[in-house]
Amino acid sequence: MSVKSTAARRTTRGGAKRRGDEPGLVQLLTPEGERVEHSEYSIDLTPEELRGLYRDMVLTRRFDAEAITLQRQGELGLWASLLGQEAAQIGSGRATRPDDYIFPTYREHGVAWTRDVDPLNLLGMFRGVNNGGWDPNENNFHLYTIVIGSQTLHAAGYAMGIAKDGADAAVIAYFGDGASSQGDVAEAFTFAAVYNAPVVFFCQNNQWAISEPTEKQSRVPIYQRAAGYGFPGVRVDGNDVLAVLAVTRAALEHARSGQGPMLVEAFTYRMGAHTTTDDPTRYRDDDERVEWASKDPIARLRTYLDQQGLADEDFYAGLGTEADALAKRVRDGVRNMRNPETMAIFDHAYADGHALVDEERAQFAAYLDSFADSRGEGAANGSPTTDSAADSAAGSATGTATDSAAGAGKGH
Amino acid sequence: MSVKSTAARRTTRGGAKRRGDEPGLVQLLTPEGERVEHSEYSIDLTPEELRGLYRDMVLTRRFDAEAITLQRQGELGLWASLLGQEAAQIGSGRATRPDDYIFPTYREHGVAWTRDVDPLNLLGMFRGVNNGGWDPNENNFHLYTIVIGSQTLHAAGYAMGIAKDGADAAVIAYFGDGASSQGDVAEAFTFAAVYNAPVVFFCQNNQWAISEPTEKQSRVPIYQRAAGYGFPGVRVDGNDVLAVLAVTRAALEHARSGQGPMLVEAFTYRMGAHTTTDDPTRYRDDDERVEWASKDPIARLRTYLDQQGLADEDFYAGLGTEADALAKRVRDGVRNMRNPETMAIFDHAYADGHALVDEERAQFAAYLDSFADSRGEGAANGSPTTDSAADSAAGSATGTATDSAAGAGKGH
Amino acid sequence: MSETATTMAMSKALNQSLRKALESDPKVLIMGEDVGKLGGVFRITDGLYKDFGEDRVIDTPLAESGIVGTAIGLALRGYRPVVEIQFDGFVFPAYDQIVTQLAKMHARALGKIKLPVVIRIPYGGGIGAVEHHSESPETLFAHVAGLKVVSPANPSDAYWMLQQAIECDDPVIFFEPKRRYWDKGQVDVESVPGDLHKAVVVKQGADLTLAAYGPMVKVCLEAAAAAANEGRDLEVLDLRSLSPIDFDTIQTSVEKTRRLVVVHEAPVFYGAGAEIAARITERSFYHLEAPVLRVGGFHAPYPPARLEDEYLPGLDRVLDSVDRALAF
Amino acid sequence: MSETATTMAMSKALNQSLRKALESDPKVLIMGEDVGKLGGVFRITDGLYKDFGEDRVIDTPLAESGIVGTAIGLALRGYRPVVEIQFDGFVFPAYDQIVTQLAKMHARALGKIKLPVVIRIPYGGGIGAVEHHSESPETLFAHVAGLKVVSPANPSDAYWMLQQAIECDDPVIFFEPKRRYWDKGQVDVESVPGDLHKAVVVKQGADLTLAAYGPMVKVCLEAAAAAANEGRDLEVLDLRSLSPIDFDTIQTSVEKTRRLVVVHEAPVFYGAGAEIAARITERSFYHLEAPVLRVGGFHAPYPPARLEDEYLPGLDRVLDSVDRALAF
Ligand SMILES: Cc1ncc(C[n+]2csc(CCOP(=O)(O)OP(=O)(O)O)c2C)c(N)n1
Ligand SMILES: Cc1ncc(C[n+]2csc(CCOP(=O)(O)OP(=O)(O)O)c2C)c(N)n1
Ligand SMILES: [Mg+2]
Ligand SMILES: [Mg+2]
Repeated sequence: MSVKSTAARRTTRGGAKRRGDEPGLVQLLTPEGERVEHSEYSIDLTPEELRGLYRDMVLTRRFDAEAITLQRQGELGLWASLLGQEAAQIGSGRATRPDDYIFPTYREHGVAWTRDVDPLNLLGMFRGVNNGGWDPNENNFHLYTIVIGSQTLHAAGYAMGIAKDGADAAVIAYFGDGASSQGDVAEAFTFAAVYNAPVVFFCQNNQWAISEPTEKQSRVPIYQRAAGYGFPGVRVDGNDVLAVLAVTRAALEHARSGQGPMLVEAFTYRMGAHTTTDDPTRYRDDDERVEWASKDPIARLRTYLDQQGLADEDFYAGLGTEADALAKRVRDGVRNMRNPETMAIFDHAYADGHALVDEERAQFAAYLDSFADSRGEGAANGSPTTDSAADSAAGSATGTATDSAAGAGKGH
Repeated sequence: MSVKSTAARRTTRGGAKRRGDEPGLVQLLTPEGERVEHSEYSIDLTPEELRGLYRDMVLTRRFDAEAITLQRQGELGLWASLLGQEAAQIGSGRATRPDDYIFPTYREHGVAWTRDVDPLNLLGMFRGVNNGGWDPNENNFHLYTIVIGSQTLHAAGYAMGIAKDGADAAVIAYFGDGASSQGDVAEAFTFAAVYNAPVVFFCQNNQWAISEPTEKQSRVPIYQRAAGYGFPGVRVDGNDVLAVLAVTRAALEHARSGQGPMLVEAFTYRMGAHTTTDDPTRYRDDDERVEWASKDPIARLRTYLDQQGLADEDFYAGLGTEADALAKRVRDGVRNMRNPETMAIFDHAYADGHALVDEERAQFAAYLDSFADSRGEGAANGSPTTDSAADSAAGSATGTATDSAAGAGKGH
Repeated sequence: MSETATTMAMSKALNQSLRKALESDPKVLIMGEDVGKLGGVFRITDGLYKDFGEDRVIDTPLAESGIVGTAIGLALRGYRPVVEIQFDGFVFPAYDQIVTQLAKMHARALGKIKLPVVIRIPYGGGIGAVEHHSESPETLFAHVAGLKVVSPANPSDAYWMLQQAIECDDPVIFFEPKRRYWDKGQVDVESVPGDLHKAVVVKQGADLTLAAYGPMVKVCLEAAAAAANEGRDLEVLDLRSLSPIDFDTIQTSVEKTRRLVVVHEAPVFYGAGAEIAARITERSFYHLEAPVLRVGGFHAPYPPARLEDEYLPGLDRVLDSVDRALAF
Repeated sequence: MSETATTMAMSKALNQSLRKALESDPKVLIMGEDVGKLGGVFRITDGLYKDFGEDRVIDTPLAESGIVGTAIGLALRGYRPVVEIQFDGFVFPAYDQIVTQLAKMHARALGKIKLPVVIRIPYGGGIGAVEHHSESPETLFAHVAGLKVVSPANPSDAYWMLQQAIECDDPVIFFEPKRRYWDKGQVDVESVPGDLHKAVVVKQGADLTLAAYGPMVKVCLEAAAAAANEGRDLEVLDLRSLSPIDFDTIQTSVEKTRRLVVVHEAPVFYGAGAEIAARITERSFYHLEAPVLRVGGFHAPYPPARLEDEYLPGLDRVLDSVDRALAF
């Protein structure tokens, strides 16, 4: 390999260069809603399937919007919006089979939707009533992972287990462009390659890791990293739900058929803030967002549906009603979400018990009981009986941060 | 990028496939001692320079052999032999300038030689009198790093500093094929690429990480990893000192001239055990070693020198004498290496002092002093006066491990 | 103080301290995720990127081991990197580089090289955050020789202790009590600071000593005020440093009050309170009227935000321990 | 015991225990660097690769975070991975996966998934090794909720505690005292083992309690024998488990002997002795005639091999502390 032939070139940033027609970017539906063909990846969907994808994206976006509102209203402590990434998530999620296993980050609300995970389950950790808490095995959808990159190794290990079992399922590990820098992700590539594990590494390159553009993580497109680990990488238009579906299906099939891992980079854009505590005006031009708005994943599918006459007003109206119902269910569900019992602090620290946890639980219970009768002035500030404490905790989870910097601290 | 075009193929193991004429393997001197040309890398050395490289390799090998002997004699606790890797180390080391900075693993005795590091300095940690201890800034040769991969990040950071200073020096980070799996190495690639740092990542692929062949680390050649991080990678015949010198020079020049990092994979072979405690008969065929013996880096240069008439008997005789003298100096030096004073335990834990260290030092000194007079029976076993304790420590550093498994524990 | 002192929040004091360090020593660098244009998720580095540029204020790839590992390399080249770890729970990918390399390299080189690296970590709970954003891992660093570990409790200490940490030739893990970032206090940028590792008596008292650091100093002061209403005169110590610990100051206090309660957010089990209890009991065995008691986190993962007010040691739990200590 | 008991070295006992686990549960896997053909650098997995194949005994890439991270994934798939970390000093690259994921995932899932992963770590000094091969990082794990931490001191415990660790549904950090690998003892593979986390009185005594675990139990027994010559009757406890700690057994002993010395190789500062001293002093305040004393490593990086005999707590340092405790 010669120096010159592989000499690195910095990727060029800026709107004009980032078009779907870049070499290597798989696209089946242009931003203008035009259906195009690709030499390697093709798809043939029924009108019903196409409407299904549209419905998924619309409902996911509506759910996401509702969550943002709930956060503004103080019902959630934080929210990580997927706005703009609906196609990447719905397309890849819909490519999975029930026996596949998904390892998400904290932003895969659309993928969760395709796995029939109750949206309310996703909100618990953002409200602060749990740290996840759904049963991953119910929908083969693992808990959200906040520490960047960690889940890629869990996915590789899970896939090693599938191979050991002789099963033909596959695994998807979601991660971000920022995550691509973590050593754990590189190690996951290595393990998956060496054991030929059936795992698809699915990078949603939304071009930002909080305030850092992708250039801070890599000077070449991320999909190219796979080749150096001995497996294929492909870049797909992440705002094109058809292309994402086709490419992810192929990647999963590649994994299932014993060919080992594959890396899919879905090139997309984070339309909103990193999370509700973030303020992107501090670090990025709004022009960029505006330009990406013209590549909206939902709008382009709608254009296509309309141009092809695949959906009528009834469909859209019905979907609107459904979205409203979903939003209401989420709103009501969150508002009625009960705070955990105080003593839940001690639950599940261990599966098989731990003497110290038992001791601390008993001591704390006795301590709390001591307030049942009297404590005098000392107890004035925030008497820790279960109910009132729960209320004050609720306050703290949503209300204590009074200025923007305080808000910024709530989780990244 | 299509699935098929990048589909991974397992590298084929086994003698016949591992020839220097593999595509992508840079070679300037064949195993048979024949001088060949390469389209990208060339070198033109004076007879004196060629003899110098030969001398470097011979003396390095002799030093290494002496260290093995000293370990067998109980003078060293452990030794990591470089046998077979002389060309990779001398070739790359001789490509450096004094103002370049080197970050070695624990096996770079040949590189140390090219940096004028006193060989005795390298032996301190293997004898157990220190954990390194030379001044890295004296020869721009950092301490040996035992934790696999860590030093690649130090090298990337140091190189970032060079770039900040506007200096035109470069850095070399040595690491092994096994190390290529560590997340730290991947992160070093990322940092070096993103900051365009002048660092050459020099992987000595000696095909083994203790008992694990390179297939346990990667299913494609390691030099290919660089491209996915946006910088060039090249594989060189690691037993060909001319090719290693040429390629490393080019890589350092690439770095110095502001083009950023480069990865060099020197394809070589660990002729000996991993360390003196290792027993390779448990995991590898001796055939492999025998085959690689025919590619010996020193023999091939000797053949070339002889065929070209570039060195005479005087030269070889003189070199023999020099090697004997070196061996004697090393032997005597090691035997006379003093054990550290007991209280050195507390030295250098901190640069600016630490109250607890002071307190513990004083308490321990008082405790040791208490033995000066009397202690009765309790002191019978191993009275900790400085001298006798030092002797018993020496015993433990070299003699307590009585069976092979015990020996195996001394350091990997 | 007075003339040159101004009132500011701890976040601002830290920001000013970093600015001062960047101004006074060209070798000082700021490194971390989002420390550039964004100014860090807590805005501690606000404005520094703008004024000192990307060569001094470095947005890094998202890789904590890489950040600390390259900071070590930069320190070897003569720089003084000040690293920001975004949240307590995200320091662990860098743990190997910190304990295996950063902490030990000076000793490994028999003193011939120095590693003046500061690692700033916003730590502790009380801000209603999601998982990994509220932990108190300080003893995991304090146990490791070669590191110094400090934590300011107020804006003035935040300013000065950070200055001193940056000037120190040893690696310093600098724990910032994130829920105190917005608390205000007087900062005199002209005064001469005391020893970085000295504990301070922040309230004199006769009946019992409360020892705390970082976020819990405020809670202890409040507890002392509440106890005063009950006629109890508590002394409050701000430990400020966890490695080394200023045992002399604690001992002096305890030999006066004869009772000690140590308070921290971190789990009690193997927490800092254990070390303090053990050592002070050894030093002052005959002076103690009660065992040293500890108030802190439980041996369970940090709970979700809705439970943290009950999980975190507050006024009542401190006072309960005071009662228990006084009952001995 | 008797009939079914045989004499074997601890290394052999561990090997037999792993073999037994592989035989009895097809979900048990062995993972690590060089655990395959080589049988591990200490030969603990000797012969297992040959007999169980590469699907059960897995030579991994050289990446500790990857090993533990994929072990987590395998556990999620229903496997019971037993991970070998080659030496104590090499566990830190995996520290993030251990404390952030492995320790917390069960709680994160509100109990809905289990993480039965064992991490075997040969630890401690005394074998004349180079840097990073002699450390005692146990409290860095014991402080973390969600992990269990144990360490056998003899071949029988090595065999049985490893069986129990593998059967446990929680992650267990299993510290093997490498310098005791070659010490022999009776192992009865048919007997019914006691509680994994219970401390054991290995020598009865009346005058003072020595509490230790792993490599130091032997030193304490030797110290007790030496002290007996001086007419001192020491009780020796083998703690066996550091999370949880069996405080009840320690308390019972201390309330009999009224004096306690805790001994470990790990640095005293923030070491296990601190937690034991603090809690036992609280529990048995009125019974103690002397403060709980601690013998252990100094607050300095583990020294080079030629100094380790002086660095490591030996007979004399233990007896010195016994003297000091008895002098109170
Ligand atoms: C190890 C670690 N470091 C830092 C953080 C804080 N953090 C949360 S999200 C984030 C950016 C992630 O960027 P990317 O991987 O691109 O995913 P995205 O948020 O864009 O979906 C950071 C730095 C974290 N969660 N984990
Ligand atoms: C983090 C870490 N894990 C494990 C080890 C133990 N170990 C020492 S050398 C070695 C193999 C290294 O192989 P490679 O990188 O190929 O270098 P080589 O020894 O072949 O030169 C291992 C596993 C270590 N030193 N550090
Ligand atoms: Mg992103
Ligand atoms: Mg190797």
